Amino acid sequence: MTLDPQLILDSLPLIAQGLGITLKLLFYSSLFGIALAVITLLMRISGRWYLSWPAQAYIYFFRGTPILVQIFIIYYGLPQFGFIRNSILWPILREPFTCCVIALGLNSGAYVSEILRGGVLGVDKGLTEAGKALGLSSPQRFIYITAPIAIRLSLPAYSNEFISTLKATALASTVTLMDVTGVARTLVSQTYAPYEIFIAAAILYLAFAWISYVALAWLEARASRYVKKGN
Amino acid sequence: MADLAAWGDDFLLGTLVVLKVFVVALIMAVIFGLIGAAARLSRNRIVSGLAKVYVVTFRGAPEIIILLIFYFGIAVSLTALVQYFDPATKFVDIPPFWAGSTAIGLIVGAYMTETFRGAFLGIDHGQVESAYALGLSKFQTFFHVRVPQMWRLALPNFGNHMLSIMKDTALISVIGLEEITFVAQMATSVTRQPFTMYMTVALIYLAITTLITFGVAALEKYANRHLRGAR
Amino acid sequence: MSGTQPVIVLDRVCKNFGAFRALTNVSLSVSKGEKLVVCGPSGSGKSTMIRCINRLEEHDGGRIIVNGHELTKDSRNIDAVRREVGMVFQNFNLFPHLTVIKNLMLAPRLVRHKNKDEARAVAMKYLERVRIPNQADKYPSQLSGGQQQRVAIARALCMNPEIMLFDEPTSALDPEMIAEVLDVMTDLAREGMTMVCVTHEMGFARSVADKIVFMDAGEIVEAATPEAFFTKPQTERARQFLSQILAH
Amino acid sequence: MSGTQPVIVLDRVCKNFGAFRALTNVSLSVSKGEKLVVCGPSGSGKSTMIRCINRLEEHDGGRIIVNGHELTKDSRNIDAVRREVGMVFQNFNLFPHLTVIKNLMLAPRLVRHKNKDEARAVAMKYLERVRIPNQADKYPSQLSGGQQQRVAIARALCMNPEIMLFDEPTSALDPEMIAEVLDVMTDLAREGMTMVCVTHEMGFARSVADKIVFMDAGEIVEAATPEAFFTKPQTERARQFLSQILAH
Amino acid sequence: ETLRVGMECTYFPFNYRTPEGEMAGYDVDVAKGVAKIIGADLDYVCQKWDGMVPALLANKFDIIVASMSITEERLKKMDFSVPYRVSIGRFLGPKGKDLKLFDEAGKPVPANFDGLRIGVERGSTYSSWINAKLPGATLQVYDGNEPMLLDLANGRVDLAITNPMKAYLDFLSKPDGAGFEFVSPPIDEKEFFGIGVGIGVRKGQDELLKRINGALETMIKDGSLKEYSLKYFPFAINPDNWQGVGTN
Ligand SMILES: Nc1ncnc2c1ncn2[C@@H]1O[C@H](COP(=O)(O)OP(=O)(O)OP(=O)(O)O)[C@@H](O)[C@H]1O
Ligand SMILES: Nc1ncnc2c1ncn2[C@@H]1O[C@H](COP(=O)(O)OP(=O)(O)OP(=O)(O)O)[C@@H](O)[C@H]1O
Ligand SMILES: [Mg+2]
Ligand SMILES: [Mg+2]
Repeated sequence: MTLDPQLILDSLPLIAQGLGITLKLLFYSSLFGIALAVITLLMRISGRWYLSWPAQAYIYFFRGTPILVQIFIIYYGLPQFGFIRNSILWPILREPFTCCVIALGLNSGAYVSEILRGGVLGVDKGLTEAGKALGLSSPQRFIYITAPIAIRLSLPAYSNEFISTLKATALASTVTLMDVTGVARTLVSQTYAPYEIFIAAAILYLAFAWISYVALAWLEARASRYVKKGN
Repeated sequence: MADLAAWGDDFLLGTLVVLKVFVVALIMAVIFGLIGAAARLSRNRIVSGLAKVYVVTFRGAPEIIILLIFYFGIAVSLTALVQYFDPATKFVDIPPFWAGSTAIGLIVGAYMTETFRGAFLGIDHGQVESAYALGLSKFQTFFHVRVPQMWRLALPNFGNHMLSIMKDTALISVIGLEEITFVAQMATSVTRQPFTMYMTVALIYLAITTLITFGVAALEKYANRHLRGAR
Repeated sequence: MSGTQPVIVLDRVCKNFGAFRALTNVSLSVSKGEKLVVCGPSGSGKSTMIRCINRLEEHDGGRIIVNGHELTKDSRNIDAVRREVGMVFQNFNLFPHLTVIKNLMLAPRLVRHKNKDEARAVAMKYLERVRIPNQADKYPSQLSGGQQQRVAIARALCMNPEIMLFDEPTSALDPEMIAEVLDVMTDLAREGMTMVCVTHEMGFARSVADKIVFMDAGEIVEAATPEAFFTKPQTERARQFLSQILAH
Repeated sequence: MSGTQPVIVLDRVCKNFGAFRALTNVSLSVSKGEKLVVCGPSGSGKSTMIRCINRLEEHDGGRIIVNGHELTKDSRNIDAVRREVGMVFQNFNLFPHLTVIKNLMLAPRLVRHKNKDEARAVAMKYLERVRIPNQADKYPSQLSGGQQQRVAIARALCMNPEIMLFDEPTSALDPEMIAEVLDVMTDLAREGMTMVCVTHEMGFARSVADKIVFMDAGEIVEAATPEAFFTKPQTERARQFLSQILAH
Repeated sequence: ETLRVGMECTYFPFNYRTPEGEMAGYDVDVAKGVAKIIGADLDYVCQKWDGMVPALLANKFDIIVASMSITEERLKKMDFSVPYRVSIGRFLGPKGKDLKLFDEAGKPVPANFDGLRIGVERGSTYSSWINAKLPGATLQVYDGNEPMLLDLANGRVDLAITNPMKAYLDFLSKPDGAGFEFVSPPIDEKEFFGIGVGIGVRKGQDELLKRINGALETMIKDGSLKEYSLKYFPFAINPDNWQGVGTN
């Protein structure tokens, strides 16, 4: 019983069948996460306690608990209540895919919100003052000055978070989704060759993480054009 | 709630398991992190290359896949290895506790590697030179000048890694260690109250992560005491 | 060149930061076209005073009237004042993510609702005035400090302000660059712009200022013409300060 | 006050950084009690030379002999030299995690194996000498730059060095603080310490130095008494340099 | 001698844990009975279903007593004891919908399964059967039986296929399952469901297997197995006298 490299190669195309779901999960939950992050960021910097407190509570809960447990609460936990099964949300919560997107998005939103806040705090106060002195309104200052700079400052941390979300999609297999990990686990249950098949899955994830990393580094370099001395 | 009460002692035992895994994984992560950082900073290309591969792999592959590879695979490899020396051996086994703790330790150790490396490089080289100029040996400089400053720089990230370890313990339920997420699964199969059970798990985690956060904040305050009242 | 109608009036202005009193009963009036230079030791409240004039800080007591608008919590007055007052900071504060020309066009487009072509034409006009029209498409980080500060001055001028405030515009610059920026400021002064300028460049003050105000510990200690101030300062504190500054 | 027996000898010292030659055949000798000031334009190799003297850089050619020990790869010699040579850096380089007194006590305890009380007594003695005994329990970050540099001098003195090296000790300081530090250095010079000092403070050089060495492009271009150097520099390069320095 | 027994620990009423922390269920009773006869102690290891066989092969435990059917597929990798209970599957669905899933002869009508979502356990015999017989159905794969029944009750899947004895006791006879019924005859095609449920051991453990088989035969003969099944079900489920539960 040792490692069979041929089996790793053979199982790669089989496992890759789950790539579609993994990528879809990643795409939708990242989008959802960013949207949530922006909303909670605005709530937090609004200066109004009744907006800022719920945002902080949300961030606190989702950063303080394991993502697996969050998935279980949303997928298995919520239907414990009849009113949820009878509500108009049920068609959404009924689907494991959307449940996963919701859980992953809520989780990533909490982290991204903190990342963006770090970016906003990193914008030199002098720049907003210059905006004020030029007569720009507060929304104008946020949109044209603070936001673009904060986004650039947030990109390195965001690329880490993006890869975390990619890795977290692997937990979708625990709620019936046939993503890369789900397919791999099913294959294992048929072939009884966990070592080779999980290594093949890991290779697939690593390759995709690497591609994401390179893409985000490129984006970062593009967004940072203006920082470099070009003379 | 009555159902929950019946499972109270199981949750308590599960919490103890979580804490045990946490402590063991933390110790391992620090060890792997220090070794990794030393290797990354090594002038030997092969050593630093290997360390880099370690970091990329364990940060890029999903935790659950690594855990499964460890649980199923390492025993197989170890057995083959040991049989090579001692053909009489039938099996070498790694119980889920050790497989899980080691996997988490290795995963978070990869993150710690980068943190420690950054902290090491973050110390102003002038500090080291002035220690040499005062006649301190390399060894004395390391322990009296570098380390005391290093841990202050590493601490904020280190706190985040501790939280990651804590939350990763939930994954061990997938390989059947009876920690709180697994207790909740067992309890759900009897009580049919998934929300109650998983929410309990979430709140236990939230309590522990809150404690860790406060602990790290206190440590940070202590480590930064020399910057208080700085001008 | 100084007129008579006052465009900036400070009347017993006070400003606290928590328990710390940064300005105490500062009274001042600047007429149209007048050039006022403010000097004083570090921490004496010069920046605080100048920042109160376009309400980057809110004063706690007294009154500030700029071009007929009194500065109160009323945001319409604040907007009106900011539209008429340009400001140049010590650290330039150019928007790093925008090219030079876009830095100059941003406020005219958003605040004055100019269209792209108008805004660009105005921007190019002022870039020529500060003598760097050929840097229009660079990013601020690609310019020298002196060039950056000249862009900052042009950016303020693009809003066609009645009044310009300068807060130590040359103190972050290397000696060669100081001259570039002072030249541009001297030009502006000659053209009759109303200016309030915090600076320690005493040569500039002597040749350009109509009045010099010396502050210490949040108060105006002396206000005099440059000749009077440099040749026979009235207070011991001013004498000390001058001897230090000129010793360099 | 300068003796005759040489305590530092550099003999045709060369130093390369990769392909770049930072020092070329630098020869120099400093007698006991002598005060040597090194000046020259930026990048001329002043720091590199002074850092070679206590082997923070390894020289590639020539010989360096300090207090009778030749600097080679032999670490015993290096340790001996470092114990006898104190160094003060431009950026102070105090240990930020230790209080002032602990900064001073660290090396005597670890290197000279003094016990706590002895080390503390010595530390307090030198803190008084640099006139800040009352700052003993503060952290470096709570001190002004001038105070920090004086602590750095005291820290070096605590090891009882025969020789002190200074690498632009005042160039990171504000004008008022420069005076504090130069005062302490002048005291030290009066007491007969052997000093090698990279500085552009020409007033200090004139009043304290026994000899001035002018470097350019990794070579010693002139070595002369202060009078000779300031009144009739021999080379065009030195003349240029002096005119720039003194113009400020 | 201690035997480590792999089971799911969440497969009520075959193997599960009580809130008191005791292991209980039919499988557990069988395991205990065997252990008693062969004179071994038991250690329970809880393992998710999809990893059951790999875990056995990786020596996570010595035997599987987890309601595992003896199939051709599995026999390639491991050995089984004689069956200790029957192995069949049966579909569950909402009451009162005549979906015409099976014809008179008890054969499935694949067309009528099209578009239906069917819950199965990962790596179970049932999933192999559906894959072979009902290509048009959508499979939803669970890590355990319990979440699958939860989702059937919640309406996330239209049908679920599982062990009818378990379904009857754990679901249909409880309030949760009130709206559900068996919607198929029992399916027991040997090709997929095997000849029954047995105790799994690694290949090459012939000695152990022989002892286990001996114990099981004794227990069938002396009626212990029947006694165990009557503890949980109103009928016997051991191979000796299978009565066909739920044939309505
Ligand atoms: N936001 C603030 N919060 C608290 N104190 C402040 C703040 N801004 C300024 N101060 C204090 O108010 C005093 C006046 O500051 P101000 O910046 O106006 O001085 P300044 O004359 O411009 O000095 P400099 O020449 O150093 O720029 C200082 O003691 C400063 O510490
Ligand atoms: N570690 C190094 N690696 C490569 N080049 C170096 C290194 N240290 C110094 N140099 C180069 O050696 C030359 C001399 O440097 P050095 O620091 O001795 O000059 P300096 O006279 O002290 O200048 P300054 O007045 O700016 O401190 C410079 O051109 C510098 O770039
Ligand atoms: Mg100021
Ligand atoms: Mg230097």
